[in-house]
This record gives sequence, C-alpha cells and structure tokens, in this order.
Amino acid sequence: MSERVAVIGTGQTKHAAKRDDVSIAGLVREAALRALEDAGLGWADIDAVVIGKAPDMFEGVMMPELYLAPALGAVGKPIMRVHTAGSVGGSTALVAAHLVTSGIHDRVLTVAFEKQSDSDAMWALSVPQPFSAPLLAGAGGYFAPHIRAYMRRSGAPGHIGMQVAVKDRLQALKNPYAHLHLPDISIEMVEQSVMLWDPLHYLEACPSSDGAAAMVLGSEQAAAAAQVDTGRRPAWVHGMAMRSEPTMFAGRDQINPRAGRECAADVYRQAGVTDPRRDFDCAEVYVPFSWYEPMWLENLGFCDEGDGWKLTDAGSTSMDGGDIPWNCSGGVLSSNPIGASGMLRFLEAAMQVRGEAGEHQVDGTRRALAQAYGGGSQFFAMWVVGTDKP
Amino acid sequence: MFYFLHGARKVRGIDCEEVTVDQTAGADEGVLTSAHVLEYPYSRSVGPVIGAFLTGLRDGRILGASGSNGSVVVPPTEYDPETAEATGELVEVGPAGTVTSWAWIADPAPGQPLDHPFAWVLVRLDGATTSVLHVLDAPSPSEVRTGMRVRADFLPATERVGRIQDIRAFVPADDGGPG
Amino acid sequence: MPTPPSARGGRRPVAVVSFAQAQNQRREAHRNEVETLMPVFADVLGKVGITKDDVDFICSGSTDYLVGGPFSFVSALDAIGVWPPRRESHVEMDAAWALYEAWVVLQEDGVDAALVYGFGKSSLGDLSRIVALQLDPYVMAPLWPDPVALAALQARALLDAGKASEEDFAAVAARCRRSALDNPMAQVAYDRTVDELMTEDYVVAPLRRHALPPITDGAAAIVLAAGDKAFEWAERPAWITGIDHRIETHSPGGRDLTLSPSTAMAGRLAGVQDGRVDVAELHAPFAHQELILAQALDLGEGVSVNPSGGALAANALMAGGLIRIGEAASRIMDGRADRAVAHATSGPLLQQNLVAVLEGGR
Amino acid sequence: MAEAREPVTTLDTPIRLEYLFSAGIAQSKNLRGLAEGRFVGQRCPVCSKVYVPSRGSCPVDGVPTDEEVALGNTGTVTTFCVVNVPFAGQSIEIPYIVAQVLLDGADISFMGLIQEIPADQVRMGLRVEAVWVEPDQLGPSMASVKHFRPTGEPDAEYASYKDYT
Repeated sequence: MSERVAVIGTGQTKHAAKRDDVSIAGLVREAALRALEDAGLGWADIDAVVIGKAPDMFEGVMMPELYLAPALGAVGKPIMRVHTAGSVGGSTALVAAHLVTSGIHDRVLTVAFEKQSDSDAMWALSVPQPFSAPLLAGAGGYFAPHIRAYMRRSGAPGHIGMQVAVKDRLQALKNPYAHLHLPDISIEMVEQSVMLWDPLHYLEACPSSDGAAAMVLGSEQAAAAAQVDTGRRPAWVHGMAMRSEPTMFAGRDQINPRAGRECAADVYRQAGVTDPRRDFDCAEVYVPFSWYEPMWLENLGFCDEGDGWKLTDAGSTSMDGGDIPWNCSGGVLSSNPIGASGMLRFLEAAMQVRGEAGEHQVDGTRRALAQAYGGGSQFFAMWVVGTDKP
Repeated sequence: MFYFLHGARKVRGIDCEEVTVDQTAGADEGVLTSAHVLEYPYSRSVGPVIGAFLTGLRDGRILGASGSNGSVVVPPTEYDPETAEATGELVEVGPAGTVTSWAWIADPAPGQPLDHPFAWVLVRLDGATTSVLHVLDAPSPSEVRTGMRVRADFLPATERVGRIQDIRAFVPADDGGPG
Repeated sequence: MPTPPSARGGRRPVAVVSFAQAQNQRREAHRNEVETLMPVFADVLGKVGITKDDVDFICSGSTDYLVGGPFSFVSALDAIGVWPPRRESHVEMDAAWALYEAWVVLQEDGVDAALVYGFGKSSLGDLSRIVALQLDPYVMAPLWPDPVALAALQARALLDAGKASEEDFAAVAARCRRSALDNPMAQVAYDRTVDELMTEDYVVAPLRRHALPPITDGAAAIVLAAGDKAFEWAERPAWITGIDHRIETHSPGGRDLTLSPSTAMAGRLAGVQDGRVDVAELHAPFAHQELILAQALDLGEGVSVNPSGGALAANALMAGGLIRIGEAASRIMDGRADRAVAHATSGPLLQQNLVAVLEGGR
Repeated sequence: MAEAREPVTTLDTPIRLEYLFSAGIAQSKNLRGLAEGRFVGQRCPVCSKVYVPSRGSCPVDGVPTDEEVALGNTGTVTTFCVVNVPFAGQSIEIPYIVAQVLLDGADISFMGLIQEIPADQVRMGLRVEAVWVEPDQLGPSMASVKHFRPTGEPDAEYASYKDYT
C-alpha cells in the first residue's frame, strides 16, 4: 500500500578536519545545492525538508533547524529535525523517505551535518555530568573493551583491525570528498601509529570531520521526471528499517546486538534478500573503529557468527577483488562528520546503485545495503537500494 | 564539586508569578543535587558573507545583502531568507535607521550589550528592507517610541574586532531622516 | 463497526486514543526524567488497557539543552523498556512533531499503534539564557536576548499596529488562568479580573507579569492508533482529520511579528475551515500570542479557546505542544467536543507552527 | 584604521550555562551508598536482575527498581582496554587499564580503573576488589572508588561472565 520512493539527487561537501571557509549554513547549503543540482531541481521544487545532526552542543546552537530553515529553502514548508545519536544520518533519511512512501509529499530534501570544529568533538560527546564516573578512558575507551571481547569470542587474530584500516583508507583515495587521503597507508603504518586504547591503534579510529550530506528523495512520478531531465537513473528504496534497544541491561550482547540483527532481518524481508553476501553488490556500513567491520559482517548476516574476521582476512570486503566490497567511499574511518556519517552511508549506497560513484564505483551494482548505528551500539537504521523499481 | 544546597535560590523573574524556588526541596528525602556548568569557548568560521559583514563592522560600516525583489537583508546572509537563492552584492546601509519595535529592559542580564537599563530594538537601517536586532541606549522608556530615528554608535576603532557588539548600541538621532 | 470521519492528507485514519501527563510544576524536586516518565507511561497505556508491547512505534521529542548534557533522550528510553528491540525515533523538537512523525509512519501498513512522548525539566537551568541559543549564532545569540524581551518586541508591534491593547493581553491571561482552575494538572490557576491584572508591574514593557508563561517541569504521552485498532481501544477515538506544519524565516526583523502566516497555512492545509470548531488548544506561551494565533486560524466567536488554561497555565518545554493535542483530544474522547483544533509552536516568536484537527465523528 | 587588516573569518562566541543538576531518587540512593563506601544496587521486580548503578528503572521492563540490594566489594573483570592516550581531564599516568567490572551479585558491569597489577598482566576473568578513597574523601560519586585491585583468587571461568562483556 505504500508509495515507492527513490533517491533522485545526492550531494556532499568536501569533508575536512576544519571547514573554516564556511558558516554552518554555508556548509549545509554546499551539500544541499549539489543534491538539488543532481536532481535537476531548484529550492521551490521541494515540498519538505528533514534535517538531522548529533548533539546540538557540537555547534552550540539549540535546535538549529530554526536558524537553518531559510538557508534550506524551508520557509513556508514543513521542516523536521531528527536526533537519534550516531545513527541520526540514517534515521533522518528514513523519516524523509516515509514522507514520500506515506503519499504526503513528492520531493523531500534531507540534509545531515556536523560542524564539530566549532567546538571539540571529544568534549561535546562526553560533557562531564555531575555524579557520573570520572572520565577514565575517552571515546574509544568505551568501544575498545567490546572489541577485545569480540576477539576473545571469535578467536580473531590481531591484524584484522589493521587490515580494515588500510583497506578503507586505500578506498578513500578514490573518493574526492573523503576527509583522509593517506596514499602511503600500510599495515606497518597502522601498527606504528600510537596504540590509543589497546587493542586500538590511532589509525584504526575515525577522524573528526566537518561535513554535510544531502539527498533529494522523490515519489515514482518525481523519479521519472528527474530521470528525463537529468538522464541519471534513480536509486529505488527496496526496504528501510530502524531498531533501538537499551544502552545497557543485564546480559546485553553489545558485540552482536539483537537490535542490529532484527533491523537487518526486517530490511532484508522487505527487499527480498535472503543471502546478503550474494544478493548485495556492495555495502556502506558505519565502521568508526576498524574492528566494527568484522563485528557488523556477522551482525548483518554476511556470514555466520564468529566468521566475520575471516571475510575481512580473505579480502572479500575489498574493492580490489573482493566479492562483497564494504565502504568503497572510505567509510567513517576516512570521513566522520558525526551527524552526517550515517547519511553518507545511505547516500553512497544510492550513488553506487545509480552508477554515479566515480572512481570508487563497483561496476554493475544492482543492489546495495546501507547501515548506520549509534549510542552504545543500540540504535540502528538501514536501507536497501537498487536499480530495479520494486 | 558536590554539595547539598541550603536556602532557597531566588530565580530571575521570568515566571508569570513572583516565585522563589526552594531548591532544598527533595533533600529531605535524600535526593542529591549538584551545580553543573556547561561551558565552551566556541570559535566559529563565518564564511564569506557574514565575514564581510563582520569585517565591515570592524571598519565602522554596516553591510546588507541584495536579495530577490529588491530586498536588502541586514544582517546579510548567504541566501535570500524567503527564497534561499544566493544573495547578490553587498551594499552599505545605515548607519541611521528607524525603530520598528522596542522593549525596555530595566534590569539587564549578564552578557547583554549594556549593563544599565536599555531597550531591545528592531531597527530598519536606511537602505535595508529587514530590521536588525540590537540595543538602544536611551535614558528612559519615555524617550523611546516606534518610528523614532536612531543611529549606530560604534566602539572606538581600536576596540572593534569584527563582531555584532562592535556596534556598542544604537542611540537616538534627531536627523529628521527618511523615517 | 463505526467509520472514522474523512481525513485530509493521510490515507489511513489515525486517532489519539489516550493521553496522560505528569503534574506540571515549577520544580520537580525528587524525580529525574526517567522517574517522571514511568508513571506517565503506566497511565497512558493503562487508560486503554495495553502494554508497551502493543505499540509498533515509539517517538519522542526533547532537547539536550534543558539538561545541559548530550543524548538526554537516550536515558529516557529506560523508562519504557525498549526490549525486545523496538522501532523507535526521536526529534529534537517539541513532541508535537514526534506525533507528526508517528502519524506519518502510521499511514503505512504494518504499523497500527504508536507511543509518543515529550519531556522537559526547565527548572534545572536558566531558561532565559538557554533559549537564546535558538537564535542565529553569529549576529543574534551573542547579544543574549532573553525570550521575554523578544516576546515584548512582538507585543509592542501588536500595540503599534492597533491590533490589540494591553487589556486584551490581560483578558487572555485572566481567561486562561480561570479555565485552569478546572485543570488539576495545571501549575498556575487563579480567578482575577482584568482590572486586577492591569495593576501588575511590567516585567518587560509592554508585558506585565500575567502575560508570561510559568516555568514548568513536565512530561506527557499520547497513544495513537490507526483504523480498527482505534475503535478497539477507545470508545470515542479523537480522529486526526488533518495535520500540517510550516515554518517562517528565522530573523524576527524579517517578519511581520503581528501575523502568523505559517499557522494560517498549516491551519488551512489541516482543514480548520472545513467545519465548526468547538475547542481550540493553542500553544501560546505569551498571552498576546494567543491573539495572533486565533486570528491566523480565523477562529470565530463561540470557540472555546484553551479550556485547559493553555501554556499560560503550564509551559513544559518540549511537551507543551503535545499537551495541546492531548487536551484537545481529551475533549473529543469524553464527548465534550465534536471538533477540535490543536496547535503547537517551536522557535522564537512563533517561527514554526503545527496545526491538527481532531474529530469524534458519529 | 589606516593599515589594511585581514578580513574577519572567525567569530568567538563563548557559551556558559549554569544548571542545578538533580540525581533523582534512585540514583541518589546509589550515590549515598558510595559516600558511605559501599555499593548499593536495585532489583527489578519483574526480571529480578540487579542493577548497579540504577537510574530508577529496569531498562528492559520499564518499571521502577524499588528493592535495594547491598552488594559486596568484589567482582570480576569481564573485559578491558589499555589506555595509552593522554586526553583532557585525565589524571592517571598512562598506560593504565580501564575494565568492565561485574560486581558479585550484580547483573550489570560498569567501568573501573584497575591498579596494583602490571598493565600487561590484566586479563578477562581477573578477580578484583574495590579500593576506596580515605573516609574523609568519600563522596556521592564513583570518584569514591579509587580503583580496583586483584584479590589473588583464581580467575573466574569465561562462562560465568561471558554474557556480561
């Protein structure tokens, strides 16, 4: 009964540690204007705007959709602001997509951003709160123990994380928008980088970036019109899902969270995917620390539990000869404007399906998966996009 | 860092009734409270248009942006606030203008531009089609009215750094100007 | 089986079937947000005899700046128990927009019921400084204008335009606070005449103390249900026959502050004009704003405006808009009204507005 | 004014907001326990799991955890990481160990500092006990726990804590 929805335009900024050439409005407009241009549309063609970002404390602007509404052409239109922690870029795209699948709007602009250099990401993510435990470990200190637990549970050898770190940075060299371009990246270089939170090296962690991502989502009619105007085909959304679970509770599996498994099952059912490794041509998955690639390979059902690291080890997730390339854009390990990082996954999957990914295009991609997660591995957002109209 | 509060705090009067909030309530049942400060010295990159505006303020002049249908937006934005299309060239406006609304503040709060009583004002600068929010340094509310002429009073050049507070305040101006 | 009234926009009839709120108060001295929300959830689910497992979607509205720390919505989830994993989302907006998101999701198959909630403890910080951070961060927020001063600029514009008098502001405040005497959840209720109120001092001229809202700690929740499920759970569901929201430009100096074109547009698209309005719950934190909103919605004589007392009786930030929808829906559900308008606002000086039309049908 | 200056490209807008944070009823009970040098957990009436610290609700069942449970001083390291990076607010000499500690009788682990053992000898399953600060330093905060140190008992079996990593 739902209407079809497709991605008909994508745009992103050049991501960088500090985009000191733009205001907040300038940053989001850079991505939004590229998405509009890609869709062959102007501001007046848009029916509604959905904007997402992580905590307001990054920029020190409370509910910035109010200040940004005129910058995004939203005057006289509906605008919504989503915040679901690290998964927000993905869930923002899903809220926008529902505005189309529900039959309410035809063309929705969705934007996600973070201009975290206005403050400091480490500070904003862990503003010290009264009565809470003293800051013991910093951001990675939260995830490193889970990585150790994964290694113990799966028996993965120590070099797997470094392999992911190298692979994603090599792939980022093919993405002109990526923040990190490290042409000399190698296992040795990762190994010799500072061991931040043992077992995590510095080069196994994501950077802190300024950046924005934008998409125009269209109804079946809007997609047909855009294809005629621009000659570029839409990426059809074959399935979308969100799941949340509590931050902590007795017996919670933080390595292979049930919310992630069930979110994947839901989105696969909608898209008719039964064997993700076979049915997808590539995937964009939120991997902020290298070891999350093998963990999410298992969580997303690309292999049996405990076998994720074997796929990484065999090079299966590499663009260079792998059968199921992950994060051809360079992923979160290469660009991390936190609020936009999830939307970049969704957007990059759409670019692959549209054949518009340039140098990091996986030829012949017909179906791709995007995943974003946030909080303490507790919020998940996913979509499946494909070339075929569902 | 941790303390139990004794005595009630008088809360700044923005309630609809004079209220004194008893912050010891709850302590009787052992509920703990603590002071918490959220503080950061944000440093914002401003981009070309706001950058030009702030540079202009540092130089002692006020710039607006040309928008659609002959509008001149002050303070200027990269985009027309109604259509989102990019704004055009920057034009000098003011420094005099007309008050379009005002509100008298008898008891200024910390961080506000003046530490003695003043009026918040919306000022339509000569040559602009929108109004700027700032403060008016006037002796009393009886000397403020909508439609009155005012002009920007800049800080001395040596004290201007390129921020909205480079305009110290607006002041009454009996210039008989366009108002 | 009865049929729901015809609706605009949506393809599937969706109704409010339950509403609950915490006692609105100046300072909740004991409970944290989780402890405040738990009894509200028990109440809102209990009223229709369901559990958290009966809802397919959960959506909330809140802001980190009231608490002064990031991710405040995350711990609030512990008040529900989102296990097994749930389909859940959050807007950093008044929870009225969370309700809008839920209404959108309910238009599709597979989702038949949603729990929507909002919460805000305004007593923790200094609201007059916090809210200044909603303004343009380059040229307005650095001046730290407080919300009362901004509201006074708007009230002055109304006076200057000859659209209202200070007595009109007092009349709104007197009526709302008098209505609030019948609302056990209200924070401020009294029976005072306009003449009495006009003797109060100005806080920021032309606003006297009565024209201001209280500062409130509060929380609220609503259960939405689609189609048959609404009839199953409620004797008389409050059907959302229209809902829309619009925003205006940001800078107060770029708007005619005496008008609310976004409210007018949302109201038109929600179908306010399609029938007689019995009750209107308008989210007007300042007395003069009710006049602007009533005019924008073209509410004529005979409409009972803010029978709950409105935001002048309790002003829980991030929940206040949702409470307007809940109060309007309650009057449909208990048969006191057949057709109600609910309004929510966000941002400085009514920048963003949502309007919903609720109907009981036959 | 005379000399040409660089155009303005950045704007400093310091923000300072003051709050009165309130811990709430349940968390206050736990914090007052810490001020007395002991751990206080709370049991969920539905699933019987013991939470420490509790925020007042069971995150699974969404009901108040009213029953207080006194917990002992010992527990097990379920997983850990070695911190090698200096960062703002840090007061301990690097490298050091931050571990998830599962107190005996509790059903949830929390983060704690491990000391009095060389960093390279810390392991999953290590049995530890809390070392509290001097009595006059005790306060309603996890800062009352100076660190955890090995008890010398044999390591816990992996199976006993693998669900709590």
